Amino acid sequence: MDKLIYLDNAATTRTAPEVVEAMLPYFTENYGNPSSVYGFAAANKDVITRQREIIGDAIGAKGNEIYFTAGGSESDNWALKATAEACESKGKHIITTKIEHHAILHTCEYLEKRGYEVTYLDVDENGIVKLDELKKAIRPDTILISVMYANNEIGSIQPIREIGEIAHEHGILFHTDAVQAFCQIPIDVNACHIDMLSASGHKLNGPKGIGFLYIRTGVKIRSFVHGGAQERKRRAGTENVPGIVGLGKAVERAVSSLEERTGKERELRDYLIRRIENEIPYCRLNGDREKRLPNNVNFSFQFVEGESLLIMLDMKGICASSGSACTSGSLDPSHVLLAIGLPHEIAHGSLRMTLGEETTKEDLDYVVDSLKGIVENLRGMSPLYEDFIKKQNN
Amino acid sequence: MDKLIYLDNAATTRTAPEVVEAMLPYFTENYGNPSSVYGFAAANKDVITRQREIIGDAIGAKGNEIYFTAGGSESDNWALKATAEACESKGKHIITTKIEHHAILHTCEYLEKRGYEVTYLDVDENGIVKLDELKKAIRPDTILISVMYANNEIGSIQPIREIGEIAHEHGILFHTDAVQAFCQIPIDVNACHIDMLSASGHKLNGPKGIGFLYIRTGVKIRSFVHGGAQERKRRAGTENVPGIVGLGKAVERAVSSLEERTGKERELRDYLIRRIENEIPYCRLNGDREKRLPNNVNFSFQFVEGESLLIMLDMKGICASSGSACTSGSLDPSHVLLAIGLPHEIAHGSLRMTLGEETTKEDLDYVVDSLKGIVENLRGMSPLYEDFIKKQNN
Amino acid sequence: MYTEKVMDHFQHPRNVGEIEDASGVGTVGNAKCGDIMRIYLDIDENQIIRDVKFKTFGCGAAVATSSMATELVKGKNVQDAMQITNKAVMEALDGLPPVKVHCSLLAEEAIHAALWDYAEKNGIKIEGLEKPKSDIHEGEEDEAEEY
Amino acid sequence: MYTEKVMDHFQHPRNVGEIEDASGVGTVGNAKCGDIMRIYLDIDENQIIRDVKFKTFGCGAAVATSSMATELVKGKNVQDAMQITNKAVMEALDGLPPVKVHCSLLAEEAIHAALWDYAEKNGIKIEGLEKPKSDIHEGEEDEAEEY
Ligand SMILES: Cc1ncc(COP(=O)(O)O)c(C=O)c1O
Ligand SMILES: Cc1ncc(COP(=O)(O)O)c(C=O)c1O
Repeated sequence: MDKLIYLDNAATTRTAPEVVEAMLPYFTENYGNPSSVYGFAAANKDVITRQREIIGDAIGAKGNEIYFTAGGSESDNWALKATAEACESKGKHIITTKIEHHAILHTCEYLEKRGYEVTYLDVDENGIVKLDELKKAIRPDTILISVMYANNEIGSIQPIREIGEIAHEHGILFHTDAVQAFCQIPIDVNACHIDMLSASGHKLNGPKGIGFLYIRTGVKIRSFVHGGAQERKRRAGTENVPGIVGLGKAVERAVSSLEERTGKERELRDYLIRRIENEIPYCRLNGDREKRLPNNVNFSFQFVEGESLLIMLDMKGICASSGSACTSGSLDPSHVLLAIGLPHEIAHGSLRMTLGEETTKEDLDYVVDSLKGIVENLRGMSPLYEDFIKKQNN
Repeated sequence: MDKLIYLDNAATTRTAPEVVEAMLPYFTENYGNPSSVYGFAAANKDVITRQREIIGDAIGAKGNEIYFTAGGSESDNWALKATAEACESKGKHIITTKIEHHAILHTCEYLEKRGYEVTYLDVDENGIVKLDELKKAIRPDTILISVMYANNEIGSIQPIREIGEIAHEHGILFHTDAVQAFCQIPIDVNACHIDMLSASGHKLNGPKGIGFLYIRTGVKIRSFVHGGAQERKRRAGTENVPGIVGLGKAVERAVSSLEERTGKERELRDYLIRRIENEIPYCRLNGDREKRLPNNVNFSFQFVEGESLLIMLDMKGICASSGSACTSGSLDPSHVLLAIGLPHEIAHGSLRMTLGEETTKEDLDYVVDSLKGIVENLRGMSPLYEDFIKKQNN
Repeated sequence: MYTEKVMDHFQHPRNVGEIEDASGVGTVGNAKCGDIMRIYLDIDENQIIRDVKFKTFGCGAAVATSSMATELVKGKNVQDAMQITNKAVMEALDGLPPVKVHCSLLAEEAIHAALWDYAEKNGIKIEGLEKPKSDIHEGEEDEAEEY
Repeated sequence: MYTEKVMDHFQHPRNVGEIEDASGVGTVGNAKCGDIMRIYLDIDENQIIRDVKFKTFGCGAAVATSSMATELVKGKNVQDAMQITNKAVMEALDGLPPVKVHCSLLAEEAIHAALWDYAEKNGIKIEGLEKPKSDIHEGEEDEAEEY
């Protein structure tokens, strides 16, 4: 394939060459185990500490509140399962939302099987959690509130500061899955009363297989991976030094470019939204128009099925997704689109395009032009469209 | 530091340049999420499948029995915790040994707190599990036997085939932590009736932050990380594609060089043992002389403390370890050395040197020469040695 | 994930369209599961399928199996068309990913539904043909392993 | 992990050795925990520490703190030597890693034990000096956070 327009940055991103560059020495030269005594390897301990500080700075946390994991899913599992265990004497009720990533939802289902009760909050038609419902859901035995910072499918940004305040007032731990939000919007764990925060390297031009969980000092949470004394005894396993260095570098890059990069993305995002709304009939923007990740565009095209759309786009060199990357292969339409009230057939016809730092206006012009033809073509073979037109003509 | 003689390959290894080479395209070029629909990314699914097959082949397993994890510790945690959960209706008794890695031991302690019972088998003075004790420990409610393939500190290789047969006869699941053995000695999961096997990439000149758990088809084990449908729904999280490719490459390399490489290592190992035994008084080889990893040398030097020894060696450019890398910083002497019956002060004076593919005879000559001086020097300032000499002179 | 044949039939679907005053029309599937197939048959007095058209809302496999199914039945008589199973469609496409097998079942079912419509309209009985289920997914089990 | 000062004292320990017929000898620590320190004092009739030697079995920090402690007490009178705390030893070494703080306590204790021995032998009493615990680690708590 010659042309490649990558609009799936919410699924994963290209690792930036500078990030790879930064990692390289830690494979073949400074490969020592940071737990070792001799200087050659022990130096890696300091290297890791430095990355912790870079990352802590990015969210207003201290370096020693950052615990490295293998990615967002592990961070989410850790936050939920280990908090549940640590707090079980206080209660067994957890509050989350209907639009969380599966790493949260399936972990909650698991906890339900283990005797916990979970309240899944509804969202409004723009995919925003309703604060009054949250307040109503709180019970004396509520031990944890977990609400994602921003949604991975429709990009809606949640009222995290308000949620944090509510949690704080009630003395309930607050976790947020910031896998999509981190390095896309500024985050301050103190202002938002966040006790735990999950993030993943590969969503921000960092490497795959590395992420972190922020744990506020004083939060009592168990280990998830037991063993060696790494990560202040909270997460065992020889440190993934190159991965950690790559993550640190990626965060450093992303933080320094945040304003400019997301400013540009927001402009391109709105340009894409405008052109699609103007030029393709029977479409619907999913997610909140304002409280939206700078790089997220999500549309439903009536009478058209998402996977067909994706394959057709692929044939034009355009990479996009329909719902979450993780759910492809599944028959069910996205739980997020259903949660915002879309009927099934509309939910099936959704297209997510997530811009990246390399996306240009020319790319998007090409995308819109291609998309127009493809949607028309697919509607031409859609029995739903046939019925719709016939009904209109009657 | 100019000279660097790296004799800590059991702690971690240098990632081979070919391995890094193989990984590189997956950072900046083929960076797609394997779960995505479009060809650019979906191709990575096949790439992963290929690595699974390479790895499966290395242990006589099928590719789809290999599940990627973030490393040995996660694999161990998964195998134990998720088996415990899946089998809790059958029973809550687990058998392991006193010389396991902390990733097993601390997980067992965790399970004990959650209501499981664990039997920790003794080993003989060479660090080999006693089969008759194993047989005696089996109860009707025993659900899992977990015995490491080879020990990380003293290199002793366990009678895995016999243990597998015993487990199999009793219909008990058998897990082995092969983090040290994998790619050092040939492994056949079928001949040994192994149901689950843990391994870690960075111990075999592969990258850090990647490992796998082999799970025999049909073994019912829960997920450890819940979320997306990756790894046949058993381990969520966007796949660490570069890591997986690096692991595959490392295994391919290690398997093809196994015989020659370990033959050479064995020779060098025995040369090093011989010279130390001949030239340094009051020393003791720890671990079995025959049933021993090809690259492991572990000595106790009486009247000398391990950390001092390590720092002195470090100053000569020699990297080694005293007990397990993970336990450094701890005051307790290695649980493995205590388990083989060493008194505390002898256990404190242990030195592990683990050879690698790049180790030469010249390196070892330099090491022995340095070691002789260092041990002499440290003994010169040891009150224990002073007492010993005075006693002898009386 | 798809074979070349599937991709070919998806990119260049055969027999897309409608037939006015068709001898039989069948629509199966449902929007909830994301696939709906409609088959139009033009059957002559010798019970030969003279022409066939389809419209499909669904994934790549749904489109490709519809297209292949129309190719397989075209020119056959009604009894021979009955023999065309989802297996035959899959084989003709060089296979489908396991999660997409239901699409081939849907194609088989769509043909049957159109034949049933034809049979009803003409008051004839076709050997082995049963009344189509209104929803192809009805009664199907979730095959996904759950851990 | 160690400061330059610690490394210097570890690599070039001051006052290693024994003193025959020392005025006082103290041995503290135990092999279980991996560190034993022995201090020899040569004290003159004016209670001035004329010479001091040590032997240590232990980690880098144990050797360095012993070495530094001997430097600090040498030439001092017995009362001034009593004022030398583990803090002073640590400060003189530009600090120790948290897990190694116990080594500095051990050094303080070793000096005290040698002074006690001297006091006992000579039937005198040193202000503020208590009988040394036989095991420095006795009563110490495991500070490691457990999760
Ligand atoms: C026997 C054994 N098991 C488990 C582990 C843990 O592996 P990792 O550090 O890659 O998680 C190690 C190495 O540290 C080991 O030697
Ligand atoms: C919101 C959210 N949470 C969690 C995850 C899981 O992250 P990872 O795949 O890195 O484990 C993702 C991405 O897939 C995500 O978008």
